[in-house]
Amino acid sequence: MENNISLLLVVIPLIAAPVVAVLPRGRLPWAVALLVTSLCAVLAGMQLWAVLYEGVISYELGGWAPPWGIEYRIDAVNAFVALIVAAIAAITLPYALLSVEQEIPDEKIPLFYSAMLLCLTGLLGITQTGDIFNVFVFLEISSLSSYALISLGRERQALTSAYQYLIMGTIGATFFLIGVGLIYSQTGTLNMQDVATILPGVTHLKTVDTGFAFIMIGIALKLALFPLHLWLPNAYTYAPSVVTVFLAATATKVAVYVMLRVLFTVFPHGFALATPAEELFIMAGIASIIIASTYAIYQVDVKRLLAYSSVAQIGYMALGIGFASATGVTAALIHLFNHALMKGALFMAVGAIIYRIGACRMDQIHGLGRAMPWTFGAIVVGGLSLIGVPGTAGFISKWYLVVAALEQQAWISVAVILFGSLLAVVYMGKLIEALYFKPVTDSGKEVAEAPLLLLAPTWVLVFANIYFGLDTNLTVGVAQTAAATLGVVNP
Amino acid sequence: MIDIIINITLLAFLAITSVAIVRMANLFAIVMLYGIFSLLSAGLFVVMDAPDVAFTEAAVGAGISTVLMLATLALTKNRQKPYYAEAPHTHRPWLPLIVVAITGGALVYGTWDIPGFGDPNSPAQTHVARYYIENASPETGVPNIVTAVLASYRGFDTLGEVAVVFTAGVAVLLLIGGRRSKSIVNPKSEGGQDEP
Amino acid sequence: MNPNLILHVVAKFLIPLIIVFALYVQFHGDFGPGGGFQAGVIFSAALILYALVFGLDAAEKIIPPHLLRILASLGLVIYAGVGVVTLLLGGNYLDYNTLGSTQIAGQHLGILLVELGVGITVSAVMLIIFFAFAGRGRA
Amino acid sequence: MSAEILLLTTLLLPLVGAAGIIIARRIPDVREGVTLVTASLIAILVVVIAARFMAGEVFAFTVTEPLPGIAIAFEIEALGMLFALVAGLLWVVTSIYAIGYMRSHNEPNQTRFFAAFAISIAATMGIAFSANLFTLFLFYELLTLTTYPLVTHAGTPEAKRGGRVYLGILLGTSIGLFLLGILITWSLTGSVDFQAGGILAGHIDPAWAGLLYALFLFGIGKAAVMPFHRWLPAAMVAPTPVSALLHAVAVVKAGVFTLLKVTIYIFGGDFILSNDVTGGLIWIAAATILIASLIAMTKDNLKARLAYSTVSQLSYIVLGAMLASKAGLIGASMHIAMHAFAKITLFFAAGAIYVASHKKLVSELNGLGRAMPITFTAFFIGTLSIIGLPPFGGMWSKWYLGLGAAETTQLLLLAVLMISSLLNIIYLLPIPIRAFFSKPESGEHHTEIAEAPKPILLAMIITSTACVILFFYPDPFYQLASLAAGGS
Amino acid sequence: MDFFIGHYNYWVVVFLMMVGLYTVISRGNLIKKVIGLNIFQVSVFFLYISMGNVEGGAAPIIAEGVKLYSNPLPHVLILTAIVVGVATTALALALVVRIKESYGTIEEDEIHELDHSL
Repeated sequence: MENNISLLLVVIPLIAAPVVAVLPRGRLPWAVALLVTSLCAVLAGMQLWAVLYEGVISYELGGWAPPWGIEYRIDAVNAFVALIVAAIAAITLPYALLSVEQEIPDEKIPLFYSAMLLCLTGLLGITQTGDIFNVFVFLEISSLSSYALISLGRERQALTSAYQYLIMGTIGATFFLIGVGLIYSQTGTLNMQDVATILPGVTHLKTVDTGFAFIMIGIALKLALFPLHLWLPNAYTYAPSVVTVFLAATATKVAVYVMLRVLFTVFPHGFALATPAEELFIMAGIASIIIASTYAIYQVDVKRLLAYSSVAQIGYMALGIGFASATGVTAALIHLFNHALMKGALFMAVGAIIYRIGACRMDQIHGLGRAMPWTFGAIVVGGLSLIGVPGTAGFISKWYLVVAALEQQAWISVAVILFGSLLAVVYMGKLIEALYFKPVTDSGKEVAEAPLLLLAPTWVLVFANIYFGLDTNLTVGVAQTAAATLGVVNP
Repeated sequence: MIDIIINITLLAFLAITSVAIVRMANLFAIVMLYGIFSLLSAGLFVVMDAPDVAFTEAAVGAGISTVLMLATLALTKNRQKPYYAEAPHTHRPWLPLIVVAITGGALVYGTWDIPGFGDPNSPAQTHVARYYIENASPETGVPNIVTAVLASYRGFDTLGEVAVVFTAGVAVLLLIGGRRSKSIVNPKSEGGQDEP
Repeated sequence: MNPNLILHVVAKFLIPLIIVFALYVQFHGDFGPGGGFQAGVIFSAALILYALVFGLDAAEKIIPPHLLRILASLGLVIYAGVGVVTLLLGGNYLDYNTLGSTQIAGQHLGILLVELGVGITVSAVMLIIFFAFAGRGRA
Repeated sequence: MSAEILLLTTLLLPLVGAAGIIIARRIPDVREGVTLVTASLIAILVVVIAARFMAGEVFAFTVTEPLPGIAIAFEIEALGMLFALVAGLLWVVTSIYAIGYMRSHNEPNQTRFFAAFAISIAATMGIAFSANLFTLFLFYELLTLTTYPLVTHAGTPEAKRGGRVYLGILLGTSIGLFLLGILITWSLTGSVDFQAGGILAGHIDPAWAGLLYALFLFGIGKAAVMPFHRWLPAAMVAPTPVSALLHAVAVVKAGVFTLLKVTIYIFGGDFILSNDVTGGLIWIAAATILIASLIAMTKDNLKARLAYSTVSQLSYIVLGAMLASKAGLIGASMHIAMHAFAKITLFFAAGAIYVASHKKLVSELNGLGRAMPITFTAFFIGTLSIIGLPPFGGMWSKWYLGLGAAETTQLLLLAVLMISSLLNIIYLLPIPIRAFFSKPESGEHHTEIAEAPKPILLAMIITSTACVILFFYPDPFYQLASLAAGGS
Repeated sequence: MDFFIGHYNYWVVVFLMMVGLYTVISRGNLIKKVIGLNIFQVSVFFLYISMGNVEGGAAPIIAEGVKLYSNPLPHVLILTAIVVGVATTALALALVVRIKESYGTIEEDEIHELDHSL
């Protein structure tokens, strides 16, 4: 029975989504969604616990043994990611109530929450499954719902951004599909474990190399890995606040997970090392850290600024993956977790400002820090964490990244990581200066602090940023176990 | 041999249709051609012994998709003539050509040592597939193996598929459900610092 | 006389046939090509034809939008629900063997039910989408 | 009270004070009251701790260990004690001074000012008591961030510009170089704890040790070694009390203090001496001493001149640290204290002049001495102590520094010290002399100018007398210094 | 010759894919992009079905006296993929309609001139 945890984690939101869709207007849909997401968070926690103390969970859907049937296979890695996704969802929903009531016309609210749940279903489905085609199906669930959610932003650019994302996302998914097909043509199976056992015999084939390349590019598109990131800034900027918070903190993380899974579980170890993939990751990482951070400095819209910073942060994870060492992957996983915390907090805070003044451009928020001290505080702490100041979660992941780089004598990467932090200082400094040290605008005079329902979730994440900067047993511990599960070793 | 010839013919038609679609500017004609494209593909699927897929492609590609595209055309046509003309594209798109060339090259490279077309002993046929062919019917009592695999062995995929359909429904309702709302927030022009 | 008369007659004659065919495809999927998905599309085609001939409002009188929403959800719930039932019967998720006395019977029933769920959701969603597009034009 | 409690109270009390200040923001008197009480409590605490520390008690406390081998932990040793003592004692005086200054100026945002001030003191204490590089780095950054609003206090464009330079250089160097140094240290030794005799010996190839030391030397931007000194003059846009305590004492001394800690407890004096780690780098410090003094001479703005004098004086300490000989280290450590008392006096005086006469330029001071005798006497004393003449405390530190240079037979360095002392005379002594003896410009009379408000005078008197006392009774600082240097 | 017989249709399929992909990324008309996307996806379906094809095999429906069946698994996968495809298409077209309503055009360049969000 207790294996059912892993299953229910996906099925509960899946069943809840259609139910919510037909609920009457009002706050009932929100309540149901809140209930479901909290339940998922608890289940995800239990699942991680079970995995850590009882080992890998395997669940045969339809009772058919793999590879004939689809298998759910959960080890430390996906249990960890699933927990991140579910937890963020659970924290986002209390925040959602007011923000959504303000930004979404109320006849659409039930459908909105239904879409949120579908997105959650998709993301969790991706993390749980051990079948590579099943990944594609749930990837599409999450993608379609997120296109719809993004398009609900109140400015018309939301529509074009959603369209742009849809085109690039679908191309990515199709690339992934092609890759899977090519792999299937040489292995005859879709179960990840099964593929992993068969592949070593056929790695010499051109088909396998190509399949690998296509899968990687496909995921990189969803991951918004430089230079395939063009959709991300628009999408995050124009989406409704809640959607931005949720996607920024979860979607790309899941993509990173799929990448790790394919690199280290599906394909035999050393396969990637034989290809230029590692080098490409490091190059893309370096490029995105420097270029995206520089873009962030010149942004006028705060959400856009944070979006570019997200691209940069993805670069850090790419670096970690690129090192292909235990420390590197550990660092990537830690940053996965910490970045979800900091970006969640920051986007929530920005959402709070938008809730009050309806927009968030640099010239509109002068001096708001005084009017909204708690929101401002959240931005400051989140910013420090983003910069990687000691005592915040951000420091821990940066630390491990640099250590991983030092291990490999990758001095350029070391320099880039530290330089990236400096760029972060600049753009967060710009934001904080505008919020606090610029004279208050007349409109800013009568702005009130955001309501508690928005502040509480924000500060939960803010405290998480500090807590996980001081006590790293959970993050580092799990991440190291996960890296070990993936079988990466320090060269 | 005969089916190879049919096969080649269909592929040739498909290629021609697709090129025509790219080159034409009249969207109405393009949509019609796309319908034809889908029908041809359905035919190709039949030739390749995939009746279920053919059936679905005919119903969806030639049916639903085409209808939706026509509906969209009706909703988005320009006031002045020509109604459905695509705007002439000014710049010669080199970048797409390069991207496409590389991707295509990679795929040809990748299919170089793929098992020959119709090879009954390729890994694809021998591993999981063989199990299905031998045991699906006995285990499920369903003669149509595709249905058996679809609904039972990989039933969870299909559940996901239904979820995708449902998502599409939700999405469309969110986007264009109900009457058109005249109130469109006028654009803020802060998007100014985009990547060139 | 009404120029559309022929069209109307033909439609009145055709639509039932299409629906019957849809049902055939729905329940014959185990033996021949076809299944819930194709059936759903065909079924929706019937109503789309009706809407095209007799007008959107008439069609919406037959199947009001909110009903479509419920149906769309219902299909998905049926499918997922079958899985839950199998769970409660002590099997794995979607393990149809638990549904019947024998494995064959169980599989049969299970496949029938999920195909039904697929059919309902697909037809409902297709209609939702069509009505949404058509309705947009009308506004 | 048990050792831990004492230690933590010293660290947390200023924060409590800051909270109190914010709560009492509506009633200025209460607010300033809170400031004073907290400050004096801190002063008492550090003295008590110092006494018990000298008596051999051990103060150590570990908060948490986020990363293996890297804890947030505190432990008091001689050098930190010395630094804490200086900062703690001078905060009281400065608060007295600040109240007088801010009020007679009726500056805006005084609450923010006093609160940030208190937090910076907490950060300073954290730096002084930290038991490893990580904790130290944490508070080092905290200090940078909390002093930023103080620097930009005026809110004018130039204040913001100054603030950017300040933040840019300090964060840039610390994240870019200092942190890197810490990381390398950790990856070499697996630890960043301060240990007598250093932890690097045996873990690093001496050839590279110099490079690592350079990372620290430049990474610790607060030590204002050229070319990373620009932030200090830039920070002079801050109100004078800030310049006085933070940019003559807390912040800058935090820099050189960190460098000393790294030298003594990470590298270890013997290791440096035996492998001549700092052989080349030491000339950078020497150059800074001279160049900064030369620039100081060209500055007509009083605070700017004092700032560059600080830059040069800091490099005395850096130089002493890099000599790494016993005498050198003692001299460096003592100079932290001696220079602090002298330089804060000078800043107090500068502030007093500004409050009383709104004059900023040296060239305007002619004849002002008669109008403000106390101020200029204090300034005079400070000057002499900086130059290092008896009977003032400044003499001792310079003496030991010279001894260190001689000890290591670096006669050229000895010469540098001599020359710079001469330069000190040239750029500082004229100021009081002008004030007392030269005639004011024609037509201008200082009749309307009187001494600055009482609190300001009081503060000046205290610090300047301290300069004298420290000549006859340098014991506490000397003992702490030699204890610290004892390691080598 | 065998090699050609064995591979020609993969190559044609690749060609079709590239035509589709090219349409998506080179054309500025939003509807045409969607059509290109569909062509791209349908061609990928061909790739799968070709893999599943077996020389002289029958449709995978158990019948008397049939020995050789073509591979059912790709069929199943592609059935799912087709559904996903149509779902995406519907969503994309809905977006196009809304874009037309708020921008008055469905040409990328003109939208870009209206605001720089695409």
